[in-house]
Amino acid sequence: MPRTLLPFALIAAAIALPVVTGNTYYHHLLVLWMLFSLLALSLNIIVGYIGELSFGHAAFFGIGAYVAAIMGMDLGVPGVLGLVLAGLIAGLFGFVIGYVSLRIVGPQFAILTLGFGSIIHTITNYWVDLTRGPMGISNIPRLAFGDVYVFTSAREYYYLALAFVIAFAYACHALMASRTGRAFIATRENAPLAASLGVDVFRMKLLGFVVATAVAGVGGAVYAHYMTVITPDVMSLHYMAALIIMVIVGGRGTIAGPIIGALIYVGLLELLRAVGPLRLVIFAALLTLSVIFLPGGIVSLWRRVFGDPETTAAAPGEGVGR
Amino acid sequence: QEPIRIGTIAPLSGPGAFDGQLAVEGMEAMVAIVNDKGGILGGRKLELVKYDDKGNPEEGVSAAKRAMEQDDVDVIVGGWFSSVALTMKEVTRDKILNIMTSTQHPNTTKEGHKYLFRLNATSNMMSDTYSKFICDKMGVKTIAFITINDDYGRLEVDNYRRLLGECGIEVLGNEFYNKEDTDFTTALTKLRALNPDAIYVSAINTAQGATIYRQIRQIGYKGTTIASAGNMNPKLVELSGPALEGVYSVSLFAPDSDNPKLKAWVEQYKKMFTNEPSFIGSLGAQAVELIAGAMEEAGDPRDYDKIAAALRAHPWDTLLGTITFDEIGQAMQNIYLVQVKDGKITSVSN
Amino acid sequence: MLELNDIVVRYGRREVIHGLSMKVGAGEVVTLVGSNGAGKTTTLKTISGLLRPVSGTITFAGERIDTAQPHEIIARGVVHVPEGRLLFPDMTVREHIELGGIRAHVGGRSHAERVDWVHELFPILQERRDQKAGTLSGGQQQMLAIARGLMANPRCLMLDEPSLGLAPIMVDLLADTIRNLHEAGITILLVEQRVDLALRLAHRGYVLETGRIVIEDSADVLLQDPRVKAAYLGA
Amino acid sequence: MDYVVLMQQITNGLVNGMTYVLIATGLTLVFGVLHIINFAHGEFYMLGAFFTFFAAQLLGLDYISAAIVATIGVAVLGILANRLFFWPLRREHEFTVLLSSLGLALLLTNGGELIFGADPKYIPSPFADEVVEIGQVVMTQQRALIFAVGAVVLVLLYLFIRHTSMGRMMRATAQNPEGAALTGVNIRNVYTVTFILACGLAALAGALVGPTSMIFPTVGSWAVLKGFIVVILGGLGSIPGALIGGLALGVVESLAGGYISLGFAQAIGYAIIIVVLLWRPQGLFGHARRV
Amino acid sequence: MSERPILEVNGLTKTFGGLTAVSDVSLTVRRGEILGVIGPNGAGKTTFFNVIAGSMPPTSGTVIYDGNDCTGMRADRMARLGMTRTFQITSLFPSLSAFDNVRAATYRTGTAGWPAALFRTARWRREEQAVRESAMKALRFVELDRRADVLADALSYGEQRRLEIAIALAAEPRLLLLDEPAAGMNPEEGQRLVGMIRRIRDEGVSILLVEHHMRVVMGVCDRVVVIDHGVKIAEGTPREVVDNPDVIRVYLGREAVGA
Ligand SMILES: Nc1ncnc2c1ncn2[C@@H]1O[C@H](COP(=O)(O)OP(=O)(O)OP(=O)(O)O)[C@@H](O)[C@H]1O
Ligand SMILES: Nc1ncnc2c1ncn2[C@@H]1O[C@H](COP(=O)(O)OP(=O)(O)OP(=O)(O)O)[C@@H](O)[C@H]1O
Ligand SMILES: [Mg+2]
Ligand SMILES: [Mg+2]
Repeated sequence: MPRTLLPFALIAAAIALPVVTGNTYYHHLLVLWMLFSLLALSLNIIVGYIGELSFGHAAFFGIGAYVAAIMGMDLGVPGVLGLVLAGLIAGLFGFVIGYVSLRIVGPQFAILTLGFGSIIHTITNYWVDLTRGPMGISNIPRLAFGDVYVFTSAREYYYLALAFVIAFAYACHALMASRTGRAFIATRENAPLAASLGVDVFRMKLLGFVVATAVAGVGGAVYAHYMTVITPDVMSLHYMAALIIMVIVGGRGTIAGPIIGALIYVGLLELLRAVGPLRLVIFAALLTLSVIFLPGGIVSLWRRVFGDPETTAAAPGEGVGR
Repeated sequence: QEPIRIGTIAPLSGPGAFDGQLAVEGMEAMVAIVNDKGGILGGRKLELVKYDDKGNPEEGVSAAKRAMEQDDVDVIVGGWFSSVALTMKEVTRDKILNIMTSTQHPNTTKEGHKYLFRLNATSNMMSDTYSKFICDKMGVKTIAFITINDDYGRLEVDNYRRLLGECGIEVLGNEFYNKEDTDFTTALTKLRALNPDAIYVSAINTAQGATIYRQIRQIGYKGTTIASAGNMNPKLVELSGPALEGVYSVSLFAPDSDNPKLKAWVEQYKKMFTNEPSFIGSLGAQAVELIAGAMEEAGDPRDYDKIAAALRAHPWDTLLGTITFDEIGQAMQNIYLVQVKDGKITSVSN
Repeated sequence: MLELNDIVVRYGRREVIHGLSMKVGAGEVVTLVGSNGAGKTTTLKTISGLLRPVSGTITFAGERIDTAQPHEIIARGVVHVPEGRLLFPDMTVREHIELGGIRAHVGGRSHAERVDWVHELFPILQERRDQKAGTLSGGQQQMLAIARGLMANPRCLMLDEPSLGLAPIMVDLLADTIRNLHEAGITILLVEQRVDLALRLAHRGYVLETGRIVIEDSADVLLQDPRVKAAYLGA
Repeated sequence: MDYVVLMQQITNGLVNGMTYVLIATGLTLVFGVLHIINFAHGEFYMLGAFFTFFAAQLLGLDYISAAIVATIGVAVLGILANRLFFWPLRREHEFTVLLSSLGLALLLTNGGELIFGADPKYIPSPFADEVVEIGQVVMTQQRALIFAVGAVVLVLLYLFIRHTSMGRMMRATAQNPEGAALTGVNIRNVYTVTFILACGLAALAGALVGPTSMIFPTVGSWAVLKGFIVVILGGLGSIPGALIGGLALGVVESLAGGYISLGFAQAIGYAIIIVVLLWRPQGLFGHARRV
Repeated sequence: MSERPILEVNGLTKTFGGLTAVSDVSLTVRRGEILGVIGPNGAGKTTFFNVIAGSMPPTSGTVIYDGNDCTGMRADRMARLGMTRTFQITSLFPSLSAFDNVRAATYRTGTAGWPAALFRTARWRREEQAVRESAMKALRFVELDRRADVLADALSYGEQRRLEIAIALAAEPRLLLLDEPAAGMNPEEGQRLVGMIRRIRDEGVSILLVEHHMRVVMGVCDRVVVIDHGVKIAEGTPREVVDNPDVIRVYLGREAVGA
């Protein structure tokens, strides 16, 4: 059955990629792609599965990065433990913030996350004693398993990030195949109905939010060790927008979508370096065109081409005031 | 013959785009001058390869990696924003000649990487010179600061508190603003209430600077305004209008100097671009000048040990005057006092 | 008066109406019968301009309306009281009634007269005029939807399951109203799951199955038709 | 700090707040009527400022005429933006539309950078440096103008929405577009009018605020964020909410900056929003959302 | 029946501002019984459901479900205790297929969570298989099995109504609250619905039914309660109720009640 073999083929291809090219710059791009994939997948839990918009996701990414950096440098915590702590602490922040905000839904929730995210950003900027303020932290040690193994090259970080992405993607896949996953989707689609079927809507949302933020924290930690430098910019709106773009352009609520979205984001911006000053203009134009012509994201192409017309709905209200 | 390729990494979009543009233009003008003279190393021309760092450290790292590993440039010029410079220096460390231009953060050259050089004075060096002038000549007894909230701004405040305190000027207060702020009336109202003889404005961003100078007058402050070191440029003067008349600053760049190299560059610049030649552009030009000179002396664009040795070996005569580098790659050059007179930046002899 | 000619309608790529033709004469009451998913609602939506037919023509009073937009169609007097009511949950009953008249067909009763009329028909609406539509009970919402449609001063009224959610006593009232409207000369196209009721009210009926008309006859004949009896009336 | 300084800070806050109000009102309209989170709204503010600048420079108009021309020009652009970016997506998921607006925002900022140049610009206004004194409180005429025009425009807009049938049609469309269409509302007109108003307001804000600081192509991103906060604070789709929310935010930021810490002023602003939303999720003037 | 009733409501009152939607209503549903609730539009039937099912808190009164006081308990907890409801205004998971709609409804009865799915344990596989089967069974029950892959949004109104019943069934309730299930069905379909409801009851589910189709009410209810203006005005067998002159006056009108 080729359908079930496809993921394995893709994984094999992903493992082969850095071997195909020896150019370390491409390796760098691959690392960025995988890290963004991990982040986009985690944001996808919020955007795609529980159906809320988070403008604060970059802040959790940043928390993870700072935790890893500060633990590693000031406290001498070994790298691997740092990764775990980064995830835990980001998840803890996620829990607290989610706990107070998830009672609120829709645009209001999005703004709450924006507010919390900005406060975290501001604190990072100002708590100079802890975070070194706007100039950030540099010379972060490389990730290491004690003295046994140190991740140094881009290729190693690529494999590390890839492993995380595969593990997390599989976890998402398993989630969607479980009753918990169905409860997520039910919550997203129709919360009152979900509640009437026994789903504790708030708990589901909180669970999703915490998992997403914890994974973002781990992603941030890997990022910090890889780049060896971080600044409060990792929490900026720039990344917030980038992550949202990846998830939606790729296809929210799917597993392939965010990964493809991250590829497009990293790859397209790279390709467009060729056009010089027009780079971002063309990027923006392509972005909007893709949204207008593929509102369901890149993955919806698949459905469009191979989908069964009998089973798909036209958007409700088809033809209103056409 | 193959050109020598200079990778230049600057903010070309986003809030820092204008400064990035000025810098790149400065370099272009100097490249044109060098190439008109027939290039270097027996006729090899210089070529700029431009990268946009958007003022963002991560983009800066990506750009540096691309320049080195994909485009295989011969040298990297960058570092307009300190945060970008601090990250980028780790990527280029000991691999490629990297000339940092306007970053004033001391840490950029703190560890002294083998191939890393910085042209601008550090903010410490600037404040040493500037504070003497403020103490001796300006006749102010009390002062307040409005400062950008980043390490550069924080450092400035620390330095001046100490230096001005030593000569008996009382520092009444300081307000930090953020790099995205567009309105400063709240901060300025607060400072005005302290009634200082002078307000020192630390602003690296031209747009923010101009807004602050204008708003200082608009809130009805009548005392002296002092502009931070290294941040006076013609655009700022134009935008600030009368608010900047008579205001002092210090700079490595004295536009009215009669250094022939500078004149040639200014002339070339005006031929090629509509912007006024600026300090930030002159630093870019100086970087190109030094690269050309040092490569010529080393005889090989890729022998970074030789090039670095050449740069450290002796003083260089450039468009900004004489420059020497110390062991950690930090430049020493003349710091001028400048003042805005009749809408022109003019140097003041002390 | 209303004439559909060989219309084909799709949702996305899926075709649900396959060449449907029907006629509603001036002043006539016609009913469209069909089981769930047959395409009744789709047909009405196409007439009122919410959907655009892929091919075929729709004319009303001699003019093509298949390319017109909903607000233009309603201005000509073709009014659709939709399935599912489509009310504005945060707007009050009064606002619905006023909005109903924004593009009313001119002629006949004045706006004020129509307001009085619908209040007379459904007194509860006057009583609850400042209640938000979203908090009305199901049946009250249905009344409001009908009232909103009547405010547009219809020449041709299309009712999609108007009895939905109404108590028996209200269904009687609805039947009386439909008769009154008919007497006032209004053309009526009725889609109703209470097929027995619909056929008693209508002159003629069409039976729709999976997007095609399969039977067309006078209401009395259909009431007796064994196929109709078995499929729709329940033995 | 004394009384005069306090009054001065409150005045500063009110004027800044009025800027937020002008931006937020357009945003709240698009948000409330069309359920669109329009990230590009700030770019129309930016365009308003730049159009004013170029109208003054290239057409030689005086400041007031230039501002009017710019407002109208951007309103027309709003029609275009609607046709190309929002109308075609009206039936898509709100996140999709959000992304489209994000794309439009990027397009306008970067396109603006390319066309207008990256250098900051200054819109000359005869009112910019003239100071009016009210007691011991000082402010420039320009800032007084922002406040006055803002107040007048808002009242007009409120009357328009409350007392014309367009206003009612907008609300109907907001709640059920299909039902509105069946009631005879021309949905396309509602979209167009909403965008004309929203973009016009944003542009007006840009034209008015422009002379108080420098303008550059990225000013929009700042504006849209402030706008969002005010919209949510005041309550989605509520014009009085935008007014009170905007003024409140301006004053809070100004007082927090004046008496606590300027660097944290923004964060304090956010903190207040969080508190307000946790207390009243629908915002100060909003209605609870029914599903 | 000497058994404890499945549901016991005492003096339930619910007001909205000045409006009393439900006023001091008491009733009991016995195990295995189908109890009909009828009354004019706006009588307070849906509100009554909302309060019992935990969608809104009562103003006063108590709800005793299966011997436990559940007054004011949250909807999801009530559902986990085995009380499932349908909504008068169609409520589905719009962008999921009919099959997935029903699968989502099996949440309550499942036990194998995410970790089980992660390791693909035998229990998880068994449970998933069971979920699929019971979902298909529920769809077959409402005759939507051939529409299993269609998105809920793309179903016609009548089909959506039946899907709702399938959802409620898949949750395997012990007490099922049905709010106008026959709305949007023609008389023939109404007859089939009667059959379905009976079969549900035969599986041991107690049912509380709000309905305006008198044929359905007459066809399945063991007892009927009549509410008007929030007040219970009659109670008895279907026959007794339809012959009650008050009920005829406020509710039935002249419609002939053929059984
Ligand atoms: N938005 C949509 N997208 C795709 N298909 C749809 C959509 N709406 C309806 N359909 C399909 O079109 C067909 C006709 O539906 P329609 O709503 O017209 O039926 P109907 O006759 O009104 O049925 P009912 O009596 O249940 O209301 C059905 O098969 C339905 O699944
Ligand atoms: N949230 C609310 N706010 C104010 N009034 C409400 C609210 N919800 C319901 N009502 C009112 O309470 C009364 C009872 O409504 P309910 O929906 O329970 O009626 P119902 O018996 O289900 O009627 P129907 O048969 O028409 O569905 C109605 O008059 C309704 O308008
Ligand atoms: Mg229908
Ligand atoms: Mg009801």
